[in-house]
Order: sequence, then C-alpha cells, then structure tokens
Amino acid sequence: MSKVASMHDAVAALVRDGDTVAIEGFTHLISFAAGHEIIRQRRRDLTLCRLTPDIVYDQMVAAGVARKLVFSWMGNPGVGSLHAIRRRIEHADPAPLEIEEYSHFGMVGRYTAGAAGLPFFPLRSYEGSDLPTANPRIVPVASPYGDEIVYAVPPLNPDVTIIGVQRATAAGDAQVWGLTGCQQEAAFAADRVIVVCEELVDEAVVRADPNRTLVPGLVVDAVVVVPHGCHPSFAQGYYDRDNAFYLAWDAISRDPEALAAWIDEWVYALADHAEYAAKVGEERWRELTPVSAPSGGVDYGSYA
Amino acid sequence: MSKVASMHDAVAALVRDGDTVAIEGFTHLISFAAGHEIIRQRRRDLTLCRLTPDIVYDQMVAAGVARKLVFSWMGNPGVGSLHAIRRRIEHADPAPLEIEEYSHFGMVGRYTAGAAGLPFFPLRSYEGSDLPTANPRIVPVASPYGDEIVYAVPPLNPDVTIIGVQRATAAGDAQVWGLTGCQQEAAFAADRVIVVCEELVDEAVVRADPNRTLVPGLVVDAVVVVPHGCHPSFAQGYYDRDNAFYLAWDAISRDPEALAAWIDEWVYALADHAEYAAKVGEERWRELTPVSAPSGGVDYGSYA
Amino acid sequence: MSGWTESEMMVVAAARRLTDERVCFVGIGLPNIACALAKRTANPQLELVYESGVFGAEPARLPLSIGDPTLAAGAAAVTGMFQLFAYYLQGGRVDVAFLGAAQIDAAGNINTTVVGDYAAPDVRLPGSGGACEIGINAKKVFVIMRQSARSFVPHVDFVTTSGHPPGGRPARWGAGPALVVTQLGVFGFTEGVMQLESVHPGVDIATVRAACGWDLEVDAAVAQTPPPTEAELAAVRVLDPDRTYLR
Amino acid sequence: MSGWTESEMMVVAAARRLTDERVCFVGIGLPNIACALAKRTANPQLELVYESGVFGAEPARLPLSIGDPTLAAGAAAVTGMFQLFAYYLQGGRVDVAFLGAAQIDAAGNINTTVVGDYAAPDVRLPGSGGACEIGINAKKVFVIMRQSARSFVPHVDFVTTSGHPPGGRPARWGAGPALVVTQLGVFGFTEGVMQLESVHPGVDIATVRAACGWDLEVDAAVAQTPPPTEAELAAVRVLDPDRTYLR
Repeated sequence: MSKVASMHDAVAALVRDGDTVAIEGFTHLISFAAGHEIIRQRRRDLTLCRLTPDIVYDQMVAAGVARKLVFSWMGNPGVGSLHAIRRRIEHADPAPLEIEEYSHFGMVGRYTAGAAGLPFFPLRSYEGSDLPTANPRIVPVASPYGDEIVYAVPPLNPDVTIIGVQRATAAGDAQVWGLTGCQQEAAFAADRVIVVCEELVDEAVVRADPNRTLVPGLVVDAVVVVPHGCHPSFAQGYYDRDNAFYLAWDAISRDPEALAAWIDEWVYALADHAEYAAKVGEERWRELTPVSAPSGGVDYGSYA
Repeated sequence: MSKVASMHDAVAALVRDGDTVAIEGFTHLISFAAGHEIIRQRRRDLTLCRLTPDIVYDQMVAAGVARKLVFSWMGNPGVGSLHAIRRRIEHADPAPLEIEEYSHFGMVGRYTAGAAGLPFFPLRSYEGSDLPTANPRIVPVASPYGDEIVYAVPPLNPDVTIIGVQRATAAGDAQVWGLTGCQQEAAFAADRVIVVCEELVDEAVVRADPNRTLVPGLVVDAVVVVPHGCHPSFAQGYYDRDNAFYLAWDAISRDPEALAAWIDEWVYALADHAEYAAKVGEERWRELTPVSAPSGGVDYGSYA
Repeated sequence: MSGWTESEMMVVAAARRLTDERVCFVGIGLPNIACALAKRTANPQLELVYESGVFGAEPARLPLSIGDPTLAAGAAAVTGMFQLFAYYLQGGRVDVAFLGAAQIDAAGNINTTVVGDYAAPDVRLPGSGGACEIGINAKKVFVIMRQSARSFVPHVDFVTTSGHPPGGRPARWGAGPALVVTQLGVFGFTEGVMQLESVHPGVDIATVRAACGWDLEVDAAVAQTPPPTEAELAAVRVLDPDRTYLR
Repeated sequence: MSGWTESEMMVVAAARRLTDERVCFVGIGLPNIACALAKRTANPQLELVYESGVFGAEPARLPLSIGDPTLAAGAAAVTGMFQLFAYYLQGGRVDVAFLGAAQIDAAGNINTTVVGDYAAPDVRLPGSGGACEIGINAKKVFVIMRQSARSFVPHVDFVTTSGHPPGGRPARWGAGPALVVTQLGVFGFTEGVMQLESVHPGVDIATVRAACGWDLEVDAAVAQTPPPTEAELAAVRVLDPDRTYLR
C-alpha cells in the first residue's frame, strides 16, 4: 500500500521520453528536486507545462529535456528573464523550442477541464487580446442562453504531474497550506502523479484534519520524501524563498557556459537532493527557516 | 467595520418579499435560525433555492413564505418525505408551489456560474434522463473542439445567500471545517450574504489559518452570532445532528395541524433562537455535544 | 443470531458485491447502510465517496445520512461539492456507484423523481440528487431497492438516471446499471435487460415474479444467494442496533 | 531623507491613487511594490488580492514576488487559483487592478508578450500571466511602468491586455485602463486616448514627450505631481532598504 519511493525510482518509473509533464506549484512548493532528477536521468522530448515556467524549467530546458513549453507567464519572478528559454525561443539556440501560450486563468481552466473530464472550459478572457490569434486553440464559444460569447480553452491532461507538498502519507494523501495554486486540478488531470513531500506523516495526522487534504492518494502513484526539495522556491512554514539564488540566477542564465557549469556542479555531480541540500549547507537553511507562526487548531468532534 | 447584527435586524434589512433566497449548507450548517426568523417576519413570495430542501424549507413552505422552489433533492435525509412541500406540489394544498429542478451537480454548476460571472456551466450529466424535458433550462451545448456534446445549466444568482459557519470575524471572514458543500459558490453568487456563526472570533484567529477561510468578509453583509443556530442539523465539532428530531418531523409534517402548532410553539411564540435553544434545553445540548477530536495544527511561519 | 430479516439479507448481499471494488460512491438511503456494512465486512479497504464532499470515510457509526458528521471526521479528504463532482466523479475516479431507486424497469432506467405525471404527480419523490450524473460518470452502477410490482415497473414514470436504451447505451453515457439487489434476489443485466442472478434463501421464484411489474423470465435452476454469515449479521446489527433503518 | 529617485516618485504616485479604493488586484513587478506601499501609507484598509490565491494580505515585508510566503501568512483568506480567478476576479469583486507593462500605446493596449514578431521575436517577454483576464474583469485598470520611446509606442507589437479600441470598448471587455503612472508623470484616458495628467517634480514636458513614441499633446499648464512626503519616502525605504527593486 505504501507508495514511498526514491526520487530516482519515481522518475525512472513514471516519467518517460516524450511525455507531457507538469511540475506545478505557483511560486510555492515547486519541486526543483524532481526537475533535477529528470535532468539527471536525461529525459528527452518532454512537453513541459506550467503556469509559470521559472528557474527549474530554465534549468530543464537548458539541459535539453524539453521540446515544447505550455505556459502563461515565463520569467524569473521578481527578477527578470529566463535566458536559456529565451535563447531557444528568440534564436533557436541551441535548438528551437515550441511554445503554446495561454493566460493564467486559461491554464487553470485547462487543468480544470482536464481534471473534470470536460471537453472545454469557458472563461471571460481574451477579448481584444492577440492571444487567440497567436494560439488558435483559444476559441470563442456561444452561450446556449442568449447571445453571449465567452472564450474556451481545451483540457490539459498531463502524462505526469509532479507537485510539492508539505506533508503526505505513504498512501499519497497530501496536505498543503499557504498557496495551493492549481496543484489539485493539475494532479486530478494527470495520468500519473508524483507527490514530493517535505515530511512523511502518519495517516492519523491527515485524518485529524481532512479539509487540509489537497490531493488524495487515490490519484497518486509515488510519494517521494525530500526535505528542502523545493529550494530555491519555498515551503510555507518550512523555509523561505532563497531570494539570493533567484537574483544570482539572472547572471548564470545569461551565460550558457555558466549555466552548463551550474548544472554539472549542482545536478550531474550530485547523486540526489540530499547531497544538494548538504551542499547548500546548514547555515543557509538556518537563514531560510522562518519564525514559527502556528495555525491554531479546530475541533472535528468524534461521532461514534 | 463590524457587520455583526441580530438575526432580526439582518433578516429585516437584507431579505425582502419576492427575493430569491438560498439557505445553503449540505446537510451541515443549515441555518435553521435564519429560516425561522424569515418565518417570524412573515416574508412572502420567496423563491427558495437549495440543493436539498429539507426540514427548514418544509417549515418555511408550510409557513407560507415561498412561491417557488429550486432544488435537486427534496426530502428528510435518512428519514423520508417533506410532507408540507409534497402537499403543495401534489395537491396545491393549500396553494400551488412552483418548482425548478436540477441534479446536485447541476445546482453546484449553477452557483459556480453565478459566482464566476459565466453565462452557463457545462457538465457531464442528463444524458438519457427526462430532467431536460421537465426543465427546459437544462440544454445541450456543443464543444468548440470536435463534436462532443455536454449539457449546460444557467447561472444562479440569489438575491440573498445565508450560510451557517463555525466561526467568523466581525468583518465577515468565515471559516468552516467538515463538509463545505457549495456555500462558497452560493455566497459569491449572491447579491447579499448573511453569515450565521456559532462563534465570533478575533481577526487573529482567522489570519492564523487563512486556508480555512471559506467566504471572505468581502462578500458578506451581516454576521449573526447564533450558538446552536443550525439545530437540528449539525455543526462539525460543536453538535451532532439531532436525529430524534428528524425522525419526529415525519409525523409532524404529515399533519398540517401538528405542523402549524409546531411553528406556533417553536417559531412564533419565541422571540429568537436564544429562546429556542433554551427551550431545547441543556440536557439535549449535552447529549448532542461530541467528544473532542482536535485537528492538530500546522505552521505558516512568520516572514517579516 | 440465527434468522434474519429481508432487509438484512438485502444489505448483506449488496455489501458482498463490493468485495473487489476500490472506490465506491455511496448514494443516499439503503446504499448508505450497504456500503457502511461492506467497509466493515467484505472490503475494509473500500474507499467510500459521498456527494457531500467526503473521500475515504471511516464512519465510526452508521451514518444517518450521506452528510453525517461521522463521515467527515477521520476521512482521508473533505472537499467542496464542486471538486467532489467535477474531479472525483466526472474525472472518472469512481469505480462503482451504489444508488437507491423508487422505480426501476427492465432496461435499468431509474426513477427517483415522481410517480405519475411530472406536472401533476401522484407522489412527488425526492428527485435526482447526484444520481443523474453519478449514473453517467461512475464506471458502473449498482442499485439497491425494495422490490414490488409497484417499484419494478414495465416503464418508469420518469427517467431520473438513464438505463440501457434499445440499441445500447451510447459511450458518453458511461456503462450504466450492472446490478440490482432487492430484498428478494440479485439481478444483473444481459444485453441491457435485467435478469435474475440469484434468489435469496427462503424466497421462491413465484414471489420474485409476482413482485415484478413485467414478465420476468427466470431459469428454474437459478442460483440461491448464500445466506448471511454470523459475522455479516453481527456487523449489520452493530450498525443498526435498534433496527431503525432495517426493519 | 530629502531627494528621491525616479522610481521612488513613481511608486509613491501610484500608491496614492489607491487612497479611495477598497479591493486591489496586485500585478507582478512594480505593482507589487506600489500596492505594498499603498497599504502602508495611502490606504491601510486596502484589501490586496494576488493571483497566487491570496485575499486580504498583510505583507510583513516587501513581497519578493506575488507568491511570497509573507502574503499567505496572516492573510484573510488563501484559496486555490481557480477560486481566485473565477469567484474573486471574474465574479466582479475587484475594484481596481494594478498591472505592469513592457509596452503601451496611446489607446492603452498593453504588451507583456513579445517585442517584434510573435513567431520570430526580438525579445520574448514573460507573457500575460493573469493580465489578460484581469484587464477585462477588474472594474478598472491602473498601469505602472517605466516610460521611454521604446515602451510608449505608437502601436504595441502584441496586444496582451486590451486597451480602448477605436469606437470604444465593448461592454463585455470591462472598463479597461484608466491610469498610467511612470517615472516621469501620471496619465489618464480621455475618450480612450492617453493624456498627461501631471508631471513629476523636476521633470520637464519635453522629457515626457521625448520618452513617448507618439506625438503626445500636452497642455503647457499641466499639473505637477506633488512630491513624495517624508512619510512616503520613509515607507518606501523600509520596504526596499537595499534599493534592490527601486534603484
């Protein structure tokens, strides 16, 4: 019944060349550990989906795992550009990168339709925008009531969705607090799901607060326990965003050689994320650890 | 900034003759206190919306506040029928009652479209059912991708939505655990919202666990503090469903005179829900109070 | 412990059919009891899903409705009804749904809406609830109901949840009804038509045929439902000690 | 404390415009700083909404992005992005949205997608994020951006977020852009065309016109933006003490 696996084994078993892969988490709980393992295992021809391709996708694209990007906002949040991705889009350097582009709610609607088995999702967006011209999969749809027109986006069903979470059980019941983004929709929409948790907890912990469960084990194929697995992004209550790294990435990403050296040093030369975390060092983890701010609790009552 | 009001004042100010009113809460947190106050203030010609018209709507219909019912499942859950409503539908006794009927997901989709400003909501339902014939507002809609057909339901935007919650701030930020039904969608869809809470809490309690907030004060017009305000339905962690009452209601509801006497005794003769709760009695409240089952807590961290 | 009521036999027979299932969507009424029993007997691993927004319930008592607080307390997940219907049900995550019915016909059409004419009903029933979409989106549908010539009818007065139309069920309607358990026997579907699979112990075929509004063809050698075991009966009686729900 | 940078004047001028607003949807980049400043100066009651799923944030520090953990901690509500976009934004609960832009034209069309041709871009920009739907569903739209002849262009290379087309903005597009704040001045819209409302202290009109790719008509008597107060500057410098974001 346990779905606990190493990141190596989970990626080896569940992520295949040519797959459509979504590593989701909106600024929060982005599983860099999974992205690095996909690089390490040298997957190829992936279609990478994500509302906000950020540093981890810049790294993956630079490492050559992707042939296509599906997205709604592509950048280094709060800092600037993702230069490896830009080089491929602007200059086909070192190879072209296909893109398919939406707005945020368009991408959320796509995951929602994918999760809900709907052939389309309607939304109020795109009026007066050039996006539907750039992406002909964004189309108008008429309301069956009156003469209103809205836009539709098609479902997105990744082969694999990978989400970071704060805690999960061995069966895959996963709980998240702070930003929950569209991880629930992305997970339900996927054929396979990898949950990457900061902590593995007993079933009793989850069942004591079932409203906190974002993704049930029902849709989860593997649970990978990776403390600090979302660095340099953050895990609410566990560690802060490593902003120095986001700022530093700009220069690394601008220079293909520096970027390749970074990947060599921080991905290929390391066996796994435990080595990465050790290399980041205890002092940095201390700096990134927030002061405690407990949620308080509620009472569900026992009804026997 | 405080929106705290008595139930009398909240209903007097916000519920008007002829309004479309939704008292939502799926078996859980049904604000009987609000229903009784609407009866007490003798509102008329209401269109009552609710997935599951149950005892409180049977009482309201019997008391003559409603001209129409919009619903998806109408009964005394786990027990049987709502006889006052049935008399009006089956025999126009003492007056006809218009109905507009969906399935549960149809009603959820209606609130969702209403909350999201969409002209329709698509869903996979109604195939092979007679419901679209009985209710011509349920219509097929073609996907703009390929030749798939799904069904659509129209938005539902109540004039007033009333929801029970476990706790809320004076500004109306409302938190719920256990079943959350479609209260969020019903509240966002409404023009006016009354939150009826078991407990008024400091803003700090809500802000310590913001993922628990189901409905923000942003959409709330009045906060009414009514301990035990959902009896005989339940409030997770506060009190159990009073099943003896649900069982007893069957006989009361079958007999128009007994029903009228019940409303006289338990609604008209009482000034407010505090008197109702006193009349139910401390012993019953003790019996209905569950053993404690704390949720545990999580840590959000302080990021200053 | 010897001796059992028709209702007890019915829920025991229903619970057994969940032995090999994983995810079960639990309808209101008799399914609620049958599935709670299955969780305590035939299949403790069964993941119970309720339209009220619960996944992976571990009810500590007989749930008094599909929204009982005992279902939320200790569940694996509690979610809004939008997510429950959209992602769990419509997303295709439900293996089997157990529904109740007021009327059913030989094609498996289910009526929980109205007896008589919709606009001028003889008896106004509760309506669909989630049954209409559950019947389309669950991978298969089981039904549990009390059988009589008034409930097993040639044609239901109103199709709340679709059965097997002549010519077969279109793919987008899903698989539809596969099993009907009553107080008299167990029925399956062959080419979209209801067939008696087994009669319960002590029930003769004539009784089953009399409690059916159409001319039910029955093989004289039809199987007998195995009687409730002591363990099954004990579990039923723990669930409903006062026989409030299973008279 | 005397003396201020162009960037400081820009965010101060932007923050002031939120004085009478209640619910503000905060875009990524400069809007993030301007709105955080407004919350600490012009309007402490302002309800900050972030597309990351936060309503009623009380950021204890300058949020480093619209998904900073300081936004979730202590907020009034944190919700999924589906609910945020569907119910808060599309449901019409947002009074004003503050967006950034890489290019804007006199009609208020905003480009954050691409410089040059979409299929063969000179500069690939981040794209819409939520801006496309924010621009349609917020009751009005404010923009904050750095102004130059390359960013204030006759026609944007790509319309990410719609402005005011000739003939007026159709009702279902919402109200659209109402304000543009730059490091040089403050602009409004008259009949859908951008007009200079005020120039910042120390900026001459020729500079504003030179930093505009179209022939901007300016009234010689145009107002001057009131300079930052000591309190405003102090608040800016508490937010960004190292001038990482406001050089």
